[in-house]
Amino acid sequence: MTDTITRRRIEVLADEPLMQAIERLAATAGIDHFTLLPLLGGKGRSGRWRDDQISGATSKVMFMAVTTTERADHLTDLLEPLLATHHLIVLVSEVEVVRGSRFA
Amino acid sequence: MTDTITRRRIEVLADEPLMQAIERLAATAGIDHFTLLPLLGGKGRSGRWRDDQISGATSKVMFMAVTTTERADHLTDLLEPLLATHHLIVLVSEVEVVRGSRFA
Amino acid sequence: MTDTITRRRIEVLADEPLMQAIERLAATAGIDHFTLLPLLGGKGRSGRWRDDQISGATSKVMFMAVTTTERADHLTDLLEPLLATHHLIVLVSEVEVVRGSRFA
Amino acid sequence: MALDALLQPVVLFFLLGLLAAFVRSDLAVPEAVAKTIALYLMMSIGLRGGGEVADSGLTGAMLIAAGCGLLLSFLLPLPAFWLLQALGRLDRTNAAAVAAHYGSVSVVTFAAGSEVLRSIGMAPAGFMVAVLALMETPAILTGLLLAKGGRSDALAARGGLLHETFFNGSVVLLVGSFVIGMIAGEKGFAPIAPVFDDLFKGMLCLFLLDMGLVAARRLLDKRALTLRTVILAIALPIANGTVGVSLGILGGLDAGSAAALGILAGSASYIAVPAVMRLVLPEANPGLYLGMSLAVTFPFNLTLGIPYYAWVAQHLHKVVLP
Amino acid sequence: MALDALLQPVVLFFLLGLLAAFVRSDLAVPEAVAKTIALYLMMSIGLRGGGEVADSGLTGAMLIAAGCGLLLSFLLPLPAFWLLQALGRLDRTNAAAVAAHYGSVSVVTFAAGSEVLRSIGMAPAGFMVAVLALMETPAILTGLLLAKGGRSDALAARGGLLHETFFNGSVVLLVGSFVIGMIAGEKGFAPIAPVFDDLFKGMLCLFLLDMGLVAARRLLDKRALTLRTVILAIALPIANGTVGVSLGILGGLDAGSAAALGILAGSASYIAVPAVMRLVLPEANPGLYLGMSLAVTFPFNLTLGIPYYAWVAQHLHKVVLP
Amino acid sequence: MALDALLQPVVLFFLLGLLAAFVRSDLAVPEAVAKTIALYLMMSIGLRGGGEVADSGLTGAMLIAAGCGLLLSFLLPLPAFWLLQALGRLDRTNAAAVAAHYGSVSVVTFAAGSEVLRSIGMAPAGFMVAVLALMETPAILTGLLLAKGGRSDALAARGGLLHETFFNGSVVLLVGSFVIGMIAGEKGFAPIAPVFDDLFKGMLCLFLLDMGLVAARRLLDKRALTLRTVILAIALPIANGTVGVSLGILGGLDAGSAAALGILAGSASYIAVPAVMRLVLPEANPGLYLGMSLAVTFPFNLTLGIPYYAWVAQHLHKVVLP
Ligand SMILES: Nc1ncnc2c1ncn2[C@@H]1O[C@H](COP(=O)(O)O)[C@@H](O)[C@H]1O
Ligand SMILES: Nc1ncnc2c1ncn2[C@@H]1O[C@H](COP(=O)(O)O)[C@@H](O)[C@H]1O
Ligand SMILES: Nc1ncnc2c1ncn2[C@@H]1O[C@H](COP(=O)(O)O)[C@@H](O)[C@H]1O
Ligand code: NA
Ligand code: NA
Ligand code: NA
Repeated sequence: MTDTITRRRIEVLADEPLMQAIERLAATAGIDHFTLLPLLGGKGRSGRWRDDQISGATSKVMFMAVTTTERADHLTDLLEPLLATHHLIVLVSEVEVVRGSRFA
Repeated sequence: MTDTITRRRIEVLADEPLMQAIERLAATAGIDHFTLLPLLGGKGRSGRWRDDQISGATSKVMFMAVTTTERADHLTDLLEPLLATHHLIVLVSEVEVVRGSRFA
Repeated sequence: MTDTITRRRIEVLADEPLMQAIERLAATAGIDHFTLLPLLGGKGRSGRWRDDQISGATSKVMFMAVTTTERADHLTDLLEPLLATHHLIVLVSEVEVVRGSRFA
Repeated sequence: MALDALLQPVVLFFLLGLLAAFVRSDLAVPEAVAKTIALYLMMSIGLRGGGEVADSGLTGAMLIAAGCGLLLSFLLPLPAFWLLQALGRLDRTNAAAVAAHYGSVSVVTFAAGSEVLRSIGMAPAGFMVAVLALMETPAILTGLLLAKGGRSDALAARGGLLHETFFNGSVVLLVGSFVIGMIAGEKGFAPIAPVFDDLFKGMLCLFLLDMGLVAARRLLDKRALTLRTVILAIALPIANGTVGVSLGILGGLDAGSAAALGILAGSASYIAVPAVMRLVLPEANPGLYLGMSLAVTFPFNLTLGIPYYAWVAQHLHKVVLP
Repeated sequence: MALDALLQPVVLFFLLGLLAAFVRSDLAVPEAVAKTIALYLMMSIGLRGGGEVADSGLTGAMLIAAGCGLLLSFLLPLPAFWLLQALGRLDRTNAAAVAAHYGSVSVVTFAAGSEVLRSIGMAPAGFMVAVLALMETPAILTGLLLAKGGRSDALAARGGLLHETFFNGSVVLLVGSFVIGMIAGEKGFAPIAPVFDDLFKGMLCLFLLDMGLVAARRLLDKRALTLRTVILAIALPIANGTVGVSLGILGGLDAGSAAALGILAGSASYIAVPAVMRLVLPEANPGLYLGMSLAVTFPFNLTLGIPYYAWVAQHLHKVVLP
Repeated sequence: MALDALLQPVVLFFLLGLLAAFVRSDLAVPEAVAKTIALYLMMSIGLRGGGEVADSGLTGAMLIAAGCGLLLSFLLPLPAFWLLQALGRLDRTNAAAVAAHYGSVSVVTFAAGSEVLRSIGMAPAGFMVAVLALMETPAILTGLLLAKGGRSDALAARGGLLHETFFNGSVVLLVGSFVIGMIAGEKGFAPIAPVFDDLFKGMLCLFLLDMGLVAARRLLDKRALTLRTVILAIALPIANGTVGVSLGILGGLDAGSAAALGILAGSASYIAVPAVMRLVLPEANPGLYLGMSLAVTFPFNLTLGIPYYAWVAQHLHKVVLP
């Protein structure tokens, strides 16, 4: 049986223009590896958005990284003060990975 | 350390033409905030689908909402009678969110 | 209340040209039903990638299947020897599904 | 004539698409582009039709054609529904869903057919574009009545069935472009003609390449079709098309417009109707109705159907008006 | 003239888009295509402007127009900022963000306006494209100063605000195409003219159809606008546009170029500026600034503003240079 | 001549793309559109080549060119493999993967090169398009043999290596369009010429803008290249291209077709081959082979390589056939 190890999956939903900044914050928290997922639309406190907008300014992207609890917590701490002002959503969940060592 | 709170992530995979109806069902269950994710293709009991189809009728979208257990259960109950006829898939998992209050 | 049952969500992140092969490996493990999700970009040990590349060769896709623990383990075992050479990422997590029987 | 029609690049690219998918090539036209070309084709058809009507003014033939079109779209699902149950062995719901597709129309079949008719000197009147738009929706209503005698689904009601049906994107764009074409007239159309006129056939090639890929992949991926349904997917367009042409000739339309009416009657929807059906008749099998309309009837019409409808129109026209 | 401008296909397709969204049709132009058409429009505008400058050589008028443009973009946000707080009842941050949008420019308004001016014999000079590029950025800097007197946000600093502002995709493409147009000259442009010249108006139709859909959906989806902000979204372009035209005439520009300067001054950004604002003034409400610029000011300019600026330019020109 | 070639809009847009990416602008061409333009370019090249062959009929030169092309594609990877190990210090697998890329061809280099040759009165024969299609695949087989002497990977076998190689989308579309061009002839091509002929150069500009962006971002993102591999990425096209031109001249081809053969030999694949390599030689580093072919060899060929191959062809032709 293949060995698996438990890690944290941290997901940050944010506006596309903010993504580069979030990648750098993640690097500060020691999270160098990540994946970006496209989103189609949604609805939140600031209303409905769709990605078929002329201005890409309000289209959103999902940042996803699998990492250790410490680093996930660190990134969460770094993002916390921005949640309200920047309309971010941060989700953290458990995930098992094969070859845990690479998901430092 | 940032405070987190546990919520339910409910995901509904459905045909694109059904999405508007699912958004309204979710609102009935008290779920007003959600995100839609694109999908590329897949395979189920009704065979293979790809999103490079001329007719968008069979392309699929993922509805995702983070909410309380009660509301997730409520939406699950509302969707249950449609699962077989409308070929929906409903997935529920645990997720930790920062600033739990907004994920009512 | 609707009955739910716990299953495994297995996610495999891989290069687009490998997807057909991964679908076949999954079938070998008894996993016939799956969904493919698009990805926008990311960063790993082999550097940054973006999907706005001329050559689709390095764009990546997420394979996602909800299945039993046995089958998920079986697929993990099949993928394990390929992880290093083929730059795959395999994530496994818990998910509750309605009408568990269809997610054999 | 049939061979000539078959050897046009438009048809050859469709065949290339079929072939590429059958040898399991990874050739694919990105979805965003295919959708845009579909929009482009509707804008172009609408603008050019409207422009012609602006030139010719409103005529009696126009009203007759519109009446025939509405009648066909409302009524053609009825015999189809019966045949699909009796010979096709489909259940009530699936038979109704398929019947709605065959009562409605295919924009691309009309586009390709118009080009063929034009190339053999049988150009249909510009107002046939309005008939095309009129014929998209009524068949859906008939199909729904056949399926459940008016009962409405909880989810469908929420999803706004009426909007999906009447304000369907393709109907809105077709009608809107037609009206814009009428308002703009020849002078207003001139500056946009390089896009909406000159590029038309080339764009059709690209679209048909994709149609070929999608039709063949659908046949390979889903095995929802039986020999009986395949035969009906060829018999229905022949029957409906012949009825359409005849009605047009009897109504006094010119041979080209009657042929176009036949093409519309013989064609089956694969964009507007499936989207509504997924919402209101979710129990119906999309593999079945898309398989029949997209993977059998469309290729049949593109290659053999169109020349056949033109041929019928020419001969009936001579018989009726010698 | 206003009615003539309103009945052009370009404007009619915009209205069709608005209408389709208001009846909640599912009509949509795929995002990838809309983005590409935006790139195409900028390439085409840049190439043609650069080509004209290559023909005419550098002139004094060019420097005057550039100076006026820079001045307008830097200073127009100031009165706007004050009005938005005083009359619009916006807080400091939102007023600054909106003011930046109105100081900057809209490429598509310029494109549509140039076509209208050309059609009435008031073609603006080629160098106005360079002015368009120059006017995109300064207003952003003024807006940021107004918002926080130079304080910088932690996240914005990381995100590379300066790059977003100066090497913004649309500025780079516009300037780059302008330079390529200058280098290539008439002879180099000829082989690519079928794409970058002949297709221009048709592509604009497709883009404006999408703009109509997006503008109307934005109005329906988000209710960020008040009566006061709607009125300002019409008053600001009128005021800014009048100032722009006047400055151009006083500076000695020909009537067409002065009208184009008015169009630029009166237009509001909805692509470049919002992207920067999301990064550096995230507290500002995008529903507000996109609602005002995209859903109110853009339609106003496209239908009434452009003819108005042209009218002012014609009359002022007669007065000043009788 | 070289400078002239460098100042064409097609090349200038490539340089603009490079520049935009180097200043880290957010300019980007959506992937769906870039993929479609690639399809368009192949359809256009195929149709026009096939049309010319339909006009000229089958000739002996055609067979010679086809033979030379196959030979080059099969054999050029051998010296490259050796050089990449000896001088480039690559391991066996990476050397084989890179060698396959240099034996195969780049459609866009061929397209840009043909335009340059045409503009200087050295238009290559239409059948060179067929040679282009023939040369895509053989090098892949040689590369695989070099890498593992025929051993097959478990995953690759499942993934259907043979299909990926032989029914690769670009090969199917190129060959298919070529055949359609032959069947359609001049008369069939006329109605689609506004798309597949007139728009060609403009579309190439848009595509090369994207190539520039992608090539530069690749250089910035991944630091897989060493000085040695960069030098080889310039030396290999020069060597291969010179061999290609010489073989063509010796085989009796006209100077234009020989130059085109040199362009094919000197170009390196960055679409078809990488996709196969990810599947069958996953251990090979894509940063390396895409970096070399896309970010070094392509820009080199576009700017200096093409004029050089043309120059060699002209001079050799005079020497051999004085
Ligand atoms: N509870 C939720 N579940 C899923 N997505 C959410 C939720 N709340 C917000 N979002 C997403 O985050 C975006 C921004 O949220 P907000 O800042 O509340 O407008 C929304 O448009 C949604 O796409
Ligand atoms: N077990 C599963 N895991 C992941 N996706 C699934 C699963 N079952 C079904 N799906 C997705 O749901 C779609 C519809 O399923 P079905 O109704 O079974 O055809 C499929 O095409 C897949 O994309
Ligand atoms: N820890 C991680 N979290 C999320 N995505 C990852 C992670 N590691 C790798 N990836 C994704 O997997 C791709 C390939 O990884 P690698 O083989 O390490 O280059 C990366 O480009 C990312 O998109
Ligand atoms: Na029909
Ligand atoms: Na302005
Ligand atoms: Na080569």
